[in-house]
Amino acid sequence: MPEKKKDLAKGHTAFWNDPEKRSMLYQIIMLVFLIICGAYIVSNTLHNLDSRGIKTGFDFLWSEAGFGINQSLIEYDESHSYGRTFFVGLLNTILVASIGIIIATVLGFIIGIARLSNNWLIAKISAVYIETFRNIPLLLQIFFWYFAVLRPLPRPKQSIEFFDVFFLNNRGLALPDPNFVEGFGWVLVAFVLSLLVVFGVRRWAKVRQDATGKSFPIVSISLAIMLGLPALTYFIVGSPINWEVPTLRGFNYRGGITVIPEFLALLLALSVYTAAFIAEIVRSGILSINKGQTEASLALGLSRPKMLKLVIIPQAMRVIIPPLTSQYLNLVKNSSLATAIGYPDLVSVFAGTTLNQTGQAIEVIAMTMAVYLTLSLLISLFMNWYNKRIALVER
Amino acid sequence: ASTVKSVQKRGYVQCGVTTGLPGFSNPNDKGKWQGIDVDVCRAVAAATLGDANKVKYTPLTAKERFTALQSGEIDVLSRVTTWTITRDASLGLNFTGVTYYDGQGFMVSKELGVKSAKELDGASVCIQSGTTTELNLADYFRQNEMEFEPVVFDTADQTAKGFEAGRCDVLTSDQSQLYALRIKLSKPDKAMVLPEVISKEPLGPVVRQGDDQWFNLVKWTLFAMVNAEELGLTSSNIEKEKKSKNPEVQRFISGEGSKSLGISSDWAYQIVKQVGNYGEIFERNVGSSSPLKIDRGLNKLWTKGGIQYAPPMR
Amino acid sequence: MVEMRSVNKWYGDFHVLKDINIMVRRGERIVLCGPSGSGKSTTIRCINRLEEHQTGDIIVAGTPLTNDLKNIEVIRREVGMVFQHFNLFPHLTVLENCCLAPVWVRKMPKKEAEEIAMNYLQRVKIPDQALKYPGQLSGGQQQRVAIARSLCMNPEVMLFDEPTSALDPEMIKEVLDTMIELAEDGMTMLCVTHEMGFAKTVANRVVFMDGGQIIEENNPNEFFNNPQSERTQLFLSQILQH
Amino acid sequence: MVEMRSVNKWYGDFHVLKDINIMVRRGERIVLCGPSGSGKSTTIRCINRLEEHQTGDIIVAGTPLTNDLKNIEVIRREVGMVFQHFNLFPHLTVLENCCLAPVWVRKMPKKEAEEIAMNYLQRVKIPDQALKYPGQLSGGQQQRVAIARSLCMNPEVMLFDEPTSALDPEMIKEVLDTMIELAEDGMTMLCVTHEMGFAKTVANRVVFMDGGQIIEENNPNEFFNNPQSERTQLFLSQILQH
Amino acid sequence: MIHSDTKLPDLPPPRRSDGAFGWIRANLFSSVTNTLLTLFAVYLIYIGVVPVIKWALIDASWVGETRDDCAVGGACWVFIKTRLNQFVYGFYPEEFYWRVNCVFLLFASLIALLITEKTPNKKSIVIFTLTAFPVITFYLVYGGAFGLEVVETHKWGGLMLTLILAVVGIVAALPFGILLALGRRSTMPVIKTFCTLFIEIWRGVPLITVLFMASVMLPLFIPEEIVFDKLLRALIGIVMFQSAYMAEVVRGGLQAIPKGQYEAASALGLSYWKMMGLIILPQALKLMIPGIVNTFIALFKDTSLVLIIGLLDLLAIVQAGLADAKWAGYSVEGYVFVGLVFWVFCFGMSRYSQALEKKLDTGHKS
Ligand SMILES: Nc1ncnc2c1ncn2[C@@H]1O[C@H](COP(=O)(O)OP(=O)(O)OP(=O)(O)O)[C@@H](O)[C@H]1O
Ligand SMILES: Nc1ncnc2c1ncn2[C@@H]1O[C@H](COP(=O)(O)OP(=O)(O)OP(=O)(O)O)[C@@H](O)[C@H]1O
Ligand SMILES: [Mg+2]
Ligand SMILES: [Mg+2]
Repeated sequence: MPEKKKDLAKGHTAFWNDPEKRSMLYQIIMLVFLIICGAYIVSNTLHNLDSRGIKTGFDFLWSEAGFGINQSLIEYDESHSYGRTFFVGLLNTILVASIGIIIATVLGFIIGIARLSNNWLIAKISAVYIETFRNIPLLLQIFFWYFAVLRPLPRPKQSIEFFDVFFLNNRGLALPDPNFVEGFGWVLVAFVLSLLVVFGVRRWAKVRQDATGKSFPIVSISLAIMLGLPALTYFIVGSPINWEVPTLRGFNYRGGITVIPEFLALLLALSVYTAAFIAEIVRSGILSINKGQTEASLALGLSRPKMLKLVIIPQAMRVIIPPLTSQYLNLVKNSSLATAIGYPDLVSVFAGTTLNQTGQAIEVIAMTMAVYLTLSLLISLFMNWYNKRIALVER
Repeated sequence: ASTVKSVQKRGYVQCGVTTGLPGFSNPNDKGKWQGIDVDVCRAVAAATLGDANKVKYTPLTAKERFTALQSGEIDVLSRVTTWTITRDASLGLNFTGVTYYDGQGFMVSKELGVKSAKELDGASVCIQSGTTTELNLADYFRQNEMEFEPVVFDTADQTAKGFEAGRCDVLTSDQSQLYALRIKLSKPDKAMVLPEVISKEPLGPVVRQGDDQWFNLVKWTLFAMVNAEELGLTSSNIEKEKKSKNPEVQRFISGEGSKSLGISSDWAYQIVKQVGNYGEIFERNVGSSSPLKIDRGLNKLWTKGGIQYAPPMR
Repeated sequence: MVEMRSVNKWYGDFHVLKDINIMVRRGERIVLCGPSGSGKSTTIRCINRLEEHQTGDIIVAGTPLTNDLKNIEVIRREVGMVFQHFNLFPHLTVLENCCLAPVWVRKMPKKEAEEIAMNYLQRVKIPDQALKYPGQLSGGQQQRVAIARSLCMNPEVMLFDEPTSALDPEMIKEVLDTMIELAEDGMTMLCVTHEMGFAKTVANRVVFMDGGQIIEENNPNEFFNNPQSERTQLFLSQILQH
Repeated sequence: MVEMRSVNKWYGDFHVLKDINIMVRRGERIVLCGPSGSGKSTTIRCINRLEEHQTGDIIVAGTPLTNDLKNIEVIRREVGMVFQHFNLFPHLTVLENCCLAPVWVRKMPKKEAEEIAMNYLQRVKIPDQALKYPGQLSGGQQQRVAIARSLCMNPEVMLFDEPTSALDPEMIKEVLDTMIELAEDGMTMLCVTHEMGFAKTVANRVVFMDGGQIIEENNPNEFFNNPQSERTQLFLSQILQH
Repeated sequence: MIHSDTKLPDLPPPRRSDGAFGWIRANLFSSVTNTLLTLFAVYLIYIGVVPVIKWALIDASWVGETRDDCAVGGACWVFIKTRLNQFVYGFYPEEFYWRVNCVFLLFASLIALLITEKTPNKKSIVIFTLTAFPVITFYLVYGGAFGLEVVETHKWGGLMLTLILAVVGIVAALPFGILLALGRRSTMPVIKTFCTLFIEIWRGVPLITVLFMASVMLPLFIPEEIVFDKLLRALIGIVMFQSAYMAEVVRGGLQAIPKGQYEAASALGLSYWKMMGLIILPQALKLMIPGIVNTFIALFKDTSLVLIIGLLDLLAIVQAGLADAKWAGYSVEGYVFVGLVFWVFCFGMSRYSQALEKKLDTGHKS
């Protein structure tokens, strides 16, 4: 370490003209200002809460909610607590957001690449897709999809059936629900075993390709093993799953799992909307890659799909990831528009019904915002980590 | 701070209403608000400011309404709100009275062939979020050991649209609202309201706790309207009745209690003159002279077999 | 090996290549030179269809270059190309750069491809850099990797488009040396360059282009010492002044 | 005019300037040279506080350079600086570039500032470009504008940081000519440059730096013909080879 | 050997011997996959576009006053036509439409002036747009001065409200955004932390919760005596939210300014604020315009969320119109209309920003 003697003529410097002291002063002023503002808001709020006799605190989380929710990933009925409605809503938000992210990404990449296709029609259709969905408010699209999904679907009595076990109607898509009984363990074992086998086969195929250059239909064989082995066991053990097939009783299909139309509509709207943005990001990412890379790949004889896969996309990812991250964040935040069509997400269930029944706006909104902040933070962290990883490969 | 004072200083009453429910609060083609709840607001304005038009309406969804009142965004919430103990006791709110005695019912499509709510096992039910109906519904089905799927919407409109689109078999809400929503359907005749009433739904205006003067003012605005009907005072005859010898009418017109309420002494007169008595309001908005054609039922005066009853003004 | 017969090409309305006739026989080494914008790059880029010509025939290793994708594929496999700006793939190591095409285009076993790659890297004298990324190499080293990468496909012809013009003087030499070695091994080469020393050393013929046409074509000796056309003389006087 | 007394500076742990002592008297012209990374830029950037030094004293026109913002302001007003990359303000015309500081720092009326600016533009021989934007000028013209811009503040000292190294050869001359004229008019100058011709012509003294230290300081004659230190000799031999 | 010492003539390019057919072959059927893709695309167009055109144009009804004038099976644009005024002006009193029209006109001409290349004196127009124009707009639309009658904000609605929300949102967010961005780049830890936190928090929460807070919770945080208009509160929410996004745009612009500009400015003796105001921001703002336009597009679309807090923007007022029993069942027309209006605005703006980006791109290289 160099020995750092702080410099000369300190005594002469007027306090106001010393940049360090000056910045200290600014910061103190800022801090004081913030504290005063904070205190002012807090005292006003406390006074207002008090003078209006509004209850505060988080006790309400443990009292009975008393209202129903039509989609819950965890067990829930009216007798559960408000605290549980929080988790029901949270999980529903996470469900729609995570599936939405996956679909939007896949769709966005396909369309972004199609936008650059040398098939004129495909390129134009992609452009129209992008320009249409990007420039219309999401809320409107959600309404659109909701009614577009609902309108053509029949009432439960006239459901569209597939194989007598799937039923599609305007109450949603009813699927069989697996109930596991004794002996199912073997199927699980078989599944794990098939995974191991697949792993082995892949290793072997890679070694073989490296050695002989012959490629091996890995994907189809793996799929066959992964599905076949457990299925075989399943029948050998004697069908240890009781499929609870939904049946029409009264007004609706009961039993089984139902995917509600609100979910479908929201999911469609979110993915279609976000995919338009992702497509643009992918396109500009690909275009940002130096033309020389394309030429070099072509000169080496790579075909267009291989060039995209091996040369262009890996490099474009570096440009794509940061804006892609903010699209993911937008999608998560936009999922809160669920409330417009009554999909029971966090905002609808917790910041909606629960807030209204308990009247504790500050607590509820604070919790809700904290959730979104946390989700945003987690996504950012993950994407930054991923970006670092691919950036490292690049260097 | 005194709400009466600040309303007078401001020059208008801030009134929370629905986002659109015919008969109760609904903007017409021209954006002018109409309905029972709206007339209550107008009456409050007539009493406080002497001009029924000095009201600023804030359309609120069911979810927003209490927060809006608590926060002071509105002075009075007149928005088909059911009086319950939790709301009265723990939300920091005070119910001022009952403008409409209602009960929760069900509307179904006639095609279903359902005649009673007891047949609704397994039905999907459209419902507006953040209402007592949401809670009653759960109770009712639990009590009758039936299952249901709640389909929750933000506004009455959306609920009706969901019902119409076939998203649910049943729409549940207060009976009055069912009638109001029914006329909004594109084919109102295809839907019917089931006979069962599964709850008590006394609807009335709400104010914040902690300002008794304002509380009294709104409360007595309601009573004045009921009393006016009892006394036979209407918007058309009150001018004449100013000269009436009836001491009760005299007390009414001379505005008993105006001092302590902090308002001008012709407050009751202004209410009736500009807005009308309870009966007029009812008939005009939801009764026989409206598209809803709801029977007065429980909302008749106590003298006529109903339970609308106001304390005397003396 | 490569034959261009009255090839014409337009960019929009701009006539870039006018009636180009070039014949490269197996093992021949042709140097293409001419002032900037004369269409040299365009000419050799037409050969492996990085640009499309409009009229005339191009035949490479017996395969005519048509719109047929199959033919284009065959030709690209037989023709290696080295660019001015190297165009290495920055996200792959040097070895991966070299193996990419053999593995994915020639469907070669990876092992074998790597062996071949190391072999060529040895030949361009940078076997020790095999596991580095292109960004970590100097320009001269990168260009040598680019040459090795092309050689790995075992091409019949190599095209060079000003391979040394983006390099610092010290590095030019190492790349030229590599190219000279390649020429000595009998590789068929078509080379755009302004390195007249190189032309003199290895070229069988020098082709001079200007304004999109071939002005003069001769063996290096004649070309440099006894240029026929005025334009060639002018060009040479400018070049040699340096 | 400018005095640096045992100035030391660190970037983090890296000791860039080691005990620098330079004395520039009024009217003197000093040239600073040395290999890349030797700390020349850092030295002159310390003088007008674009970098902060950690120990030692810098005194400019009688004002000590301390943390005191008033002093820094005074010094910056008295010191003009010309950068390698001109750093003209691209959104302002040449004239506006020149008037900006006089108007906003010296609070001069706009009319007067423009007169002065035109005067200096005349002196650097580009009065006719006054209403153009920097982007429309050649590099040499831009650098002359940059000089005029500094002169408009009527500085006591001018600092130059390799003013010609980003220019094409033809343009170097026009800038050097401008600088020589300035020197002849008696401007105090401290100049980082590798133009040894310039140093020989105008410098009173040449200061040679390496590794953050001053190695040698002498009049140009002695410096070029009779360098004392080995490192200077090495450096000069490299420079003069060009 | 000399090939030809004379310069060959420049010939015109050959006409494509195969004409349109050749183009189709090259662009649509150049390979098997390409052909399949083309067929797929044609199928998509067939199932997607044909019915829409039939519904929206061929079978549609355009004239009339009531729903009886509408044919079944086609779109009923009569509904839109009869309510168009409401969709544009909300419940703004009819006799004062001219006031809003004046603002529209002024706004349109300012925009036209600003986006045309050759407008002289652009700087003063920008300043006018950012300062005087909002004041004029306020007094024209709201009234309360110069003998204009006050029109309460709750009567505002429709497209007019949408535009007001978006324009005010973006204009007011700009200065805050600049301050926040400068703060985030500051070396003072307290200020830097505060700005970073502020930006990240606002960017991390959904706009509808922000609007909810602004519309019904804000009064909880301030003394009872202070009352804000509901619209104003929604605007405060939007501006806070937007300034966080704007700050990021500004930061991007600031980062694009080379360090030399800062150094040259300080070397000339300019103080921090003068340097920012005279040198850095003018350059950065130019670079930021595409970013600002993009933010504006996002905001413009997001204004539709005010529907959730009961303001009658374009989408909300159309929905309110749909609730009218007289017109029940024409929701598709309503939504399509709203979608189209939003689309036209957003598409226009995004085209503008793309063109600008391209221009800046080339402008930088030269
Ligand atoms: N994509 C293009 N579109 C239009 N004109 C082009 C295109 N590419 C090249 N040109 C023009 O075609 C002419 C020939 O270009 P080419 O690159 O073949 O020249 P060159 O002889 O290789 O020159 P250099 O020595 O500068 O590389 C030039 O005038 C150039 O401007
Ligand atoms: N901001 C900085 N942080 C850390 N080190 C720096 C910084 N700026 C410069 N240096 C280092 O300080 C040393 C001196 O830099 P300086 O720019 O003064 O050299 P120079 O003599 O002007 O060289 P050149 O001739 O290349 O301009 C160099 O080693 C450089 O890498
Ligand atoms: Mg070329
Ligand atoms: Mg330097």
